[in-house]
Amino acid sequence: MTTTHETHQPEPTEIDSVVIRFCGDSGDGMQLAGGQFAATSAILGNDIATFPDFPAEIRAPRGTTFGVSGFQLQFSSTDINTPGDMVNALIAMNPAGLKVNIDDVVAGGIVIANADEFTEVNLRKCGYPEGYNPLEDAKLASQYQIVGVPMSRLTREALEGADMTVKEIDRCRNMFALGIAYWLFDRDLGPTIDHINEYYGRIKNRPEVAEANVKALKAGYYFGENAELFPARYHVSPAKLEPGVYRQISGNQAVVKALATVANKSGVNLLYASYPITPASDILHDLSGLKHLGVRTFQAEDEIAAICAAVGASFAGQIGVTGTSGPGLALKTEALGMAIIYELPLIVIDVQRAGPSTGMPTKTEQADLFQALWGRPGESPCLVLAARSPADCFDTTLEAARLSIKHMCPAVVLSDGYIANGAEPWKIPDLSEIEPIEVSFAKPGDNGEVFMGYKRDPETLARPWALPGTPGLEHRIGSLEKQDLTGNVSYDPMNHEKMVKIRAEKVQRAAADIGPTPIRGSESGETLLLGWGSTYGAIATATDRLRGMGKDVSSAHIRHIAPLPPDLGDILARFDRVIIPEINMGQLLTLIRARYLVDAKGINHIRGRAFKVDDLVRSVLDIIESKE
Amino acid sequence: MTTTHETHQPEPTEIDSVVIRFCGDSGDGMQLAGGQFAATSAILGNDIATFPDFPAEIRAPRGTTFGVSGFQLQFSSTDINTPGDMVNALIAMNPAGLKVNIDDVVAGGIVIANADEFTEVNLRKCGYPEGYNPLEDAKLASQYQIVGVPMSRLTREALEGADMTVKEIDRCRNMFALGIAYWLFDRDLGPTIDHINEYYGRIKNRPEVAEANVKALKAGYYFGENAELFPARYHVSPAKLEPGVYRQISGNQAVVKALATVANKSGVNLLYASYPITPASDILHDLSGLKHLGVRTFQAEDEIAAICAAVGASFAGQIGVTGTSGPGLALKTEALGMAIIYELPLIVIDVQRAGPSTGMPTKTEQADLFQALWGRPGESPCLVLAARSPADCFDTTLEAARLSIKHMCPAVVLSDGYIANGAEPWKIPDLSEIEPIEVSFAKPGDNGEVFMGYKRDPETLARPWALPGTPGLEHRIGSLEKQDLTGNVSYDPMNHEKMVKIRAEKVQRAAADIGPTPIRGSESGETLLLGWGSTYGAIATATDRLRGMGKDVSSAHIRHIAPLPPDLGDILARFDRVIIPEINMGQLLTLIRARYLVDAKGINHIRGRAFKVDDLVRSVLDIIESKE
Amino acid sequence: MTATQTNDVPLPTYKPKDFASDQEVRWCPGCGDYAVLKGVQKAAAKLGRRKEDFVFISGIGCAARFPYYMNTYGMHTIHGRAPAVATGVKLANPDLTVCVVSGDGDLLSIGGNHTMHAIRRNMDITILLLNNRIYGLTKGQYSPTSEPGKKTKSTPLGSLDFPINPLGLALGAGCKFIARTLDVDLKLFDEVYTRGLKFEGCAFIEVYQDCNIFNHGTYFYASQKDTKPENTVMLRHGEPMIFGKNMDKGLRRKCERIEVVELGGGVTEDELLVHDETNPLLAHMLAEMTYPEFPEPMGVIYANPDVPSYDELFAEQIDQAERINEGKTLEDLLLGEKTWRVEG
Amino acid sequence: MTATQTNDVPLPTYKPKDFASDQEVRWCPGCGDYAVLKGVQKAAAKLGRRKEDFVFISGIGCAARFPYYMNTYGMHTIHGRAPAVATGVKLANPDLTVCVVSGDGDLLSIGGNHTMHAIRRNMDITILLLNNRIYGLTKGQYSPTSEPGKKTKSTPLGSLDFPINPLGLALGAGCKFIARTLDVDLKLFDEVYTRGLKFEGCAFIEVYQDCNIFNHGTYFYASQKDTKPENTVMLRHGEPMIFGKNMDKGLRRKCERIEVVELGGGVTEDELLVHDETNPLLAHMLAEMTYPEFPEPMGVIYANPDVPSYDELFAEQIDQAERINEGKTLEDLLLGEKTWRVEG
Ligand SMILES: Cc1ncc(C[n+]2csc(CCOP(=O)(O)OP(=O)(O)O)c2C)c(N)n1
Ligand SMILES: Cc1ncc(C[n+]2csc(CCOP(=O)(O)OP(=O)(O)O)c2C)c(N)n1
Ligand code: SF4
Ligand code: SF4
Ligand SMILES: [Mg+2]
Ligand SMILES: [Mg+2]
Repeated sequence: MTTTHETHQPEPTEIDSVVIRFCGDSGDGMQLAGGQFAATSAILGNDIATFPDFPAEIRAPRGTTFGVSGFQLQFSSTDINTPGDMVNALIAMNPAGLKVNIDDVVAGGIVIANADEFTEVNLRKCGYPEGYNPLEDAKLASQYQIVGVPMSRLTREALEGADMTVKEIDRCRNMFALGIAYWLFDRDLGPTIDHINEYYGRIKNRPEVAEANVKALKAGYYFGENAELFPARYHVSPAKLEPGVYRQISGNQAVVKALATVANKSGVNLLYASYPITPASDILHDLSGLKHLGVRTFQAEDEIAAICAAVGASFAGQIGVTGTSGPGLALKTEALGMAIIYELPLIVIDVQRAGPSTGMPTKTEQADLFQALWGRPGESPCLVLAARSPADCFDTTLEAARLSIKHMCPAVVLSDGYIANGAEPWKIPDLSEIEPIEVSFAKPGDNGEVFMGYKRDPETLARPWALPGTPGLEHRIGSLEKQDLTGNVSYDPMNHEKMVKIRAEKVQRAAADIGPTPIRGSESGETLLLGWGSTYGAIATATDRLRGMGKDVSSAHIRHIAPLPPDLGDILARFDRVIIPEINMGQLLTLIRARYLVDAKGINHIRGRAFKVDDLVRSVLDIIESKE
Repeated sequence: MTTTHETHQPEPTEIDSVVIRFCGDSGDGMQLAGGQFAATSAILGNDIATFPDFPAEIRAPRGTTFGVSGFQLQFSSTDINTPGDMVNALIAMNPAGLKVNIDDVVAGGIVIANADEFTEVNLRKCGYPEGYNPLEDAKLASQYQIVGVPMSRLTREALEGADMTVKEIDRCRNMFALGIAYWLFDRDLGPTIDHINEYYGRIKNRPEVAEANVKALKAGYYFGENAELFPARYHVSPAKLEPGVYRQISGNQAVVKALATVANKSGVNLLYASYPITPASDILHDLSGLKHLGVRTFQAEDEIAAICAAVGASFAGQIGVTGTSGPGLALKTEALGMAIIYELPLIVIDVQRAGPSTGMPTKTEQADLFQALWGRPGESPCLVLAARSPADCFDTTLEAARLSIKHMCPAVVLSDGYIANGAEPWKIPDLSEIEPIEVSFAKPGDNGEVFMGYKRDPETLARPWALPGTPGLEHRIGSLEKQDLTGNVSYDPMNHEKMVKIRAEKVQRAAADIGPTPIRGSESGETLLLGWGSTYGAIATATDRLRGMGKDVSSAHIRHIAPLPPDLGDILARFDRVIIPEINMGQLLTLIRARYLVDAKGINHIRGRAFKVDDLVRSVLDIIESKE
Repeated sequence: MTATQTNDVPLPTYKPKDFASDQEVRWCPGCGDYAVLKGVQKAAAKLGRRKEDFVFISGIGCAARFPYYMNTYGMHTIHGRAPAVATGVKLANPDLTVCVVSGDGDLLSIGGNHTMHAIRRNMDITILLLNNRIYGLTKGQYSPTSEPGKKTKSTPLGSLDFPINPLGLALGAGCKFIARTLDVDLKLFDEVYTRGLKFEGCAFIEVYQDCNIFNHGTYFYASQKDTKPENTVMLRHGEPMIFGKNMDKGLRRKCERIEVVELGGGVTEDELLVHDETNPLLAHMLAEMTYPEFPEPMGVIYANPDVPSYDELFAEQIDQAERINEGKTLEDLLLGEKTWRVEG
Repeated sequence: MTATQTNDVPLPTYKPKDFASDQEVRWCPGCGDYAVLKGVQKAAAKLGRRKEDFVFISGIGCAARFPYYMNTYGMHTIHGRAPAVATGVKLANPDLTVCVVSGDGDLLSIGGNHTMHAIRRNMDITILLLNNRIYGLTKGQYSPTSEPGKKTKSTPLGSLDFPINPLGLALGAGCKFIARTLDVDLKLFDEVYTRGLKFEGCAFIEVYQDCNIFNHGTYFYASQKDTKPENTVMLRHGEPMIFGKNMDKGLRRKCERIEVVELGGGVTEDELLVHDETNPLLAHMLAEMTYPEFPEPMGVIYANPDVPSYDELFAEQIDQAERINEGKTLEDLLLGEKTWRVEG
């Protein structure tokens, strides 16, 4: 339902889109507040994109800058692809939050701070010099609309008499802050009240907590209404999204839904074997609740055991899936090679994070592409696909599974911390419109006839999937080179070369299923921005903005990296200049230059976060103008 | 001493070079016979190149084709670089050996077979059709000079009365065969007799066995002299090698000598931590006997533990080294990333073998280059060097250690099964001419001053190597991203980008130490063959042959792959066409195309063995002619 | 949604050779693995299961070539990972009889962790450890079970590691079925292996295996006609622990330790320890008994069938989940808690 | 050729805070790791070793942040590999005091094999296992020591694995020093940890550690004023095993099992088991005692200092090699057995 808003407030100013960021201590409930704002905005029909950003520590010491947790959201009446570069409204629950985030606020932007927390002690703790309080800084006041609100006190007052400890009462401050934001941006309180009642009231069975949170939320809202601290209110109308039923979805959630869909559409159970690792763990968590949908999960002793169990499951007739992040992918290398020579279906989800080594686990990066493509000893090609956005994780995972099963070839799906945790509206697909995934297990053998485990389908080059328990198909697979057709061990030189080439060709055959690569902008011209993975939002937005500036810039974004789309060479040839923005030192760039010999240039920011559209636009202009 | 040969035989025909291959069952002592022939030829002053080729099984069932063990050797009066394509003389101890190897013999070539083994049973066992005996095949007789010699019987007769079991007596057949070969190619028996006496007589304390072997050797020699079965004898004169003291050396031995030299020249002990794996295990074996030379060895529980122990040793002030082959390198991936972010010296020896996965462990391949360069999650650059020949393993390993210590950056050294086991003459270096490896550990710190663990040398970008036990330098390293200068944990976006770039730049800085790339042929022209690693021999020989045919073909061979030699771009630009032959699907090819945008073409044979020069020449001609 | 085929044809009467594949066996002449292969084929043939319901899974090593020689389903995996792969196979299809066969280097060195975790989870698989106390395939380096001081290619002055006691380690990991046998003792092998296959949980069986090439004779103290009775003790549940060529020696508890006593001359059978397969503490004592101080225990050392296997619990939990979520469909999952409709 | 610096300056008198680095401690408020950090700093300060001679080495996890907070040398490595890195450090410089500190997931799940092999080799390192029975850093999945049936994010219906008993596992791996303590029991920690650091061999110390966020209270049965005396038994070498708030309960052997008895009413102290740190079988019995059936043993469970450490043997072997090869130089190695000269 598109909900319409009803309060008796003066009409808010209509604007196109807003970027709001909630920040505070890890314990301040910022992810919850931000998530509610996002959910409400989505329900109100806006397009949204979110960016949760939290510290590596579970509970970093209160009040420190490294302990700041943030949640950013862009909501819009038009189609958007990123959570935005600069913040229009910042809600800062403490001085550390303000300090870390203030530079991202646009000139003239709104800053609402919990004034009660700006004590001498807290200001020092986050490194402000003695005697300084940013809420009293005239220079800042001239740059931003800074509003200090005594949220702690007001929340306590609002909840006076509640049957809760002071600590519990203080935890409702985030709802008070959210209430103010709801008033300011003219949001409906309904969905959040429903959520609070459902979660605290029903699931946690703490009706008093539910009541307090609702009270705090309303108190914040009414405070906005009455306090006259804010010069204006704003309204962002619903976006013109494609008709349909929508929900919010994060990348990790989309992977989960896709895997359940794979089990459903193939009619074959799926085993997800994994070892926890940030930012992939949530996939394991969510899948572990889906045993009723043909999904089994297994938390292994490490990543090696996880992929090995997945391979075992594939051999025994389930769809083996494993998921991890960079350091775990490194450990899966050897076993992935085994799956490649076994020629079994296998899906490896890699939610990339910033490296090298343990690196910055909670930050994003696109630097596992080489590892996915080439990070194995020997010639060991497999399918590699990358998702471009939270919702796209659904389609990409589904596609990877389809190809992996069709070609009996492992597939790596690349996601990353940015889209794994970020959310956007997702038009829920009609299940009946998703094509079944065809699985045909080999039929019981004729008595006496030797089963040919490596005889191939001439079109897909897939070998038969023959399950233990099937009479007559008894066979052995192994990690030694196999003889063509029989699959027996073979050291024959020409057989080896043949098998190496077949395994490579099998990956290439998957290109037949790749549709034409859509181009944003014009089909040919001066500059093409080529991207993959989570840079999609920034590249698309930058493309539009550059075109708006009259630049002849188009962009293409690929999902398939091994094999590459068959039309890619042609597309590249139609542009004078190719630029490849990546959150790495130029990995797709290397592949594209090698494959097509185009003098593509990279734009490479390796900062543990998504491209800022502004930065990207500027970098593209730099390249264009230096050549013009 | 250049030995001169003295027998009272009719003068043998002088020829330039000969390829001889010994083959038989794994238990037939072919490696020993071949090795002796090689050693003797080397001592006689020939240039030599050897190629041992044995089955994966420890003792494969006797008489089967997959149990055939072979040892090939080229010896020559001119400079040679490969063990040769086609065989001039084949010594076959059984039908299986003949069957597997006969096709490699040149038309008109000599085939000497142990006729006693060509029994009905044995012929069937290796798959010859019933009633067929190749020694009686007229067609074969017209193609080759086939000579059946009842070696078993003659050996038994020669050793009649010896105080040995029949089994032991039969084991001397290889010496009988070797004796025939020595007669045929006019070799001195002396070195082999010395060896037999030393090994069986002194070390094993079995003088009766020594005596029997010498007897069998001489019996074979006299048989050749008397039997008049052979139309002619041949002599290969000494090659004109650079003056100096020489020995034979295999690639694995050269790595061992280099590592001991590193300990010596750096004055720092070295820890080689490894887990056995074919074809790298011999490095561990040989190093384990060098504790008196500052080398320590540790056989770890697996490859992960091995590299981790090496990293620990480097932190504590020894030179950490680990060695393995492809499957093991896969397992070391994650910890190599750790060493990269730690910025400690570390040497990783990878003796490549045919993959993917377990693949063909005893066969060679060059397909771990991608893994070495790019096989890690995150941006994790390290030094990558490759040896071109057995003896070159010495220089390459030494150079890798030097660069690794100088730049505080891990280095991967790529060898492969072909050069690891193959041998060639090595001019023993004068130790006093090898420059010291400078190591300067950080000096004890001033009291109170915080030690800056990531402050760099401005030229090499190396950070200080500060050893536990040093007062005032207490510091913590970790796998999380580090702050510039201090090395503390940092999640700062711009710091991360900076560190990623510094780590990449550090590898590039090593290019300053790379001398000009030598070119075989002309400095510019039509076609350049570019190679790396063990293809050197085949490429060099092919280049000479192509030039001999009047083709404008030159070649260059690089040792440094990360960083690439600074002059490589210029060199490539000076040729119309670049061809990159590799024993893989085109890994250096990908790098070169991406880096220099030259439309290089690959010649890619993935057959578990070195290029045959003939095949390579033909492939080059195909490319040249298709374009002419 | 399970994928296994069922079959109405009655169970064939197998001969051991029905379980031999068409691949030539490639171990060295005289290798102890041959006897084990024979023993496995024999036991499998009379287990009462169909050929196609077996999966043999190995790592890398000489022993690990095993699956190639069984005419069943088989996986020759990578070094050390067989228990992990077996776990996936068994989880995906619990109807299969899954047996891991591999060497001491494979299962205890590189693969020690997977072995330990498969054991502690009590996966219903049988692990056959072919322990030749050496790395065979890589040509003779010492292994984690090699005797201290062993001189090998990688330890020219003798190895320094203290060897692992595989049974002790398995017990430490919480194993519920532990046995030991000898490659050449076909009768004992058959008995122990058949029980292991039938055990519903993780059965760990150590096989003393002779490597004819690189470690010939390591077990002569326990495998030869004259040494076996003196240096091993055959355990039988409920029977006293007697051994010796003349069955004249026994084992007795002395405080918290075990001692060897001579029977007769005042010592009677009644004083001896009586084997109780179900006593974990006794199992620890037995596992710690090593040559030359003690005769080494042979047979089933510990068997506790009262603990459910992981796969059993796994299946139960799936049932439970299906009950709890009765009627919840994939559509429900896709929709989730909160949706909104955008009108056209 | 060794690289360590010696120092003639007399050993300073340290305070615990001299061992605190300048890095802000980032565990959650109330985390049990704080107490352990305090305990370690205190024990290190009075060990009689220089600050610069300590190396603390960890894997990945909350516990594994430990080295950052020690003003000594330290390595925060990768997940599960601390014992392997520590092995390299100790081999390269045996003069260092090397201590591994990490979590249960790190040392027993992904790192189980390295832990086991470091133990069996008897490397002279001290392993502090901060066992909170949960994966803290990754936000609360069950770990190999979690109670069966534990509901966590990855096991919504309860975990199915049978937990590892870390002490039993260490014993199974042949550990020569095993102890258990509690994060909040500073006195016991100090005693046990100091002994561990001084032990010449691999000392394995399990610390019951409370994760305030994801597993708060798991050890309340053993850590609280009222529960501790009832549910733990403090072991002292040579003393009978007595416990209970009123010291009125004891442990007695009954055949090959242990039983809990009430003192008085016919049962006297003399019948009780007396702790003997050197008895491995007793150690097994003790390690197997778990709540609620038994009081859990605390303190030093097993200590056998008579076995040389690996690094000691390693050093000896180097000496031996130097003796045997006296006078053999690098030149000799390069030349080898057979050379020939090519004249100019
Ligand atoms: C990752 C990896 N590391 C090392 C090897 C080399 N390798 C193969 S088998 C083996 C050990 C064999 O010993 P064991 O498991 O005892 O089996 P056995 O040959 O004695 O039967 C080793 C080290 C390998 N194949 N893969
Ligand atoms: C290779 C790899 N796999 C997984 C992870 C993610 N990870 C980090 S710590 C951890 C487990 C932490 O548990 P524990 O060792 O018990 O330490 P605690 O946080 O409880 O102190 C995991 C799974 C990682 N960093 N690296
Ligand atoms: S090397 Fe040893 S274990 Fe391997 S096949 Fe030969 S005898 Fe058997
Ligand atoms: S999550 Fe648990 S173990 Fe980790 S720091 Fe917080 S309280 Fe400690
Ligand atoms: Mg073995
Ligand atoms: Mg933990």
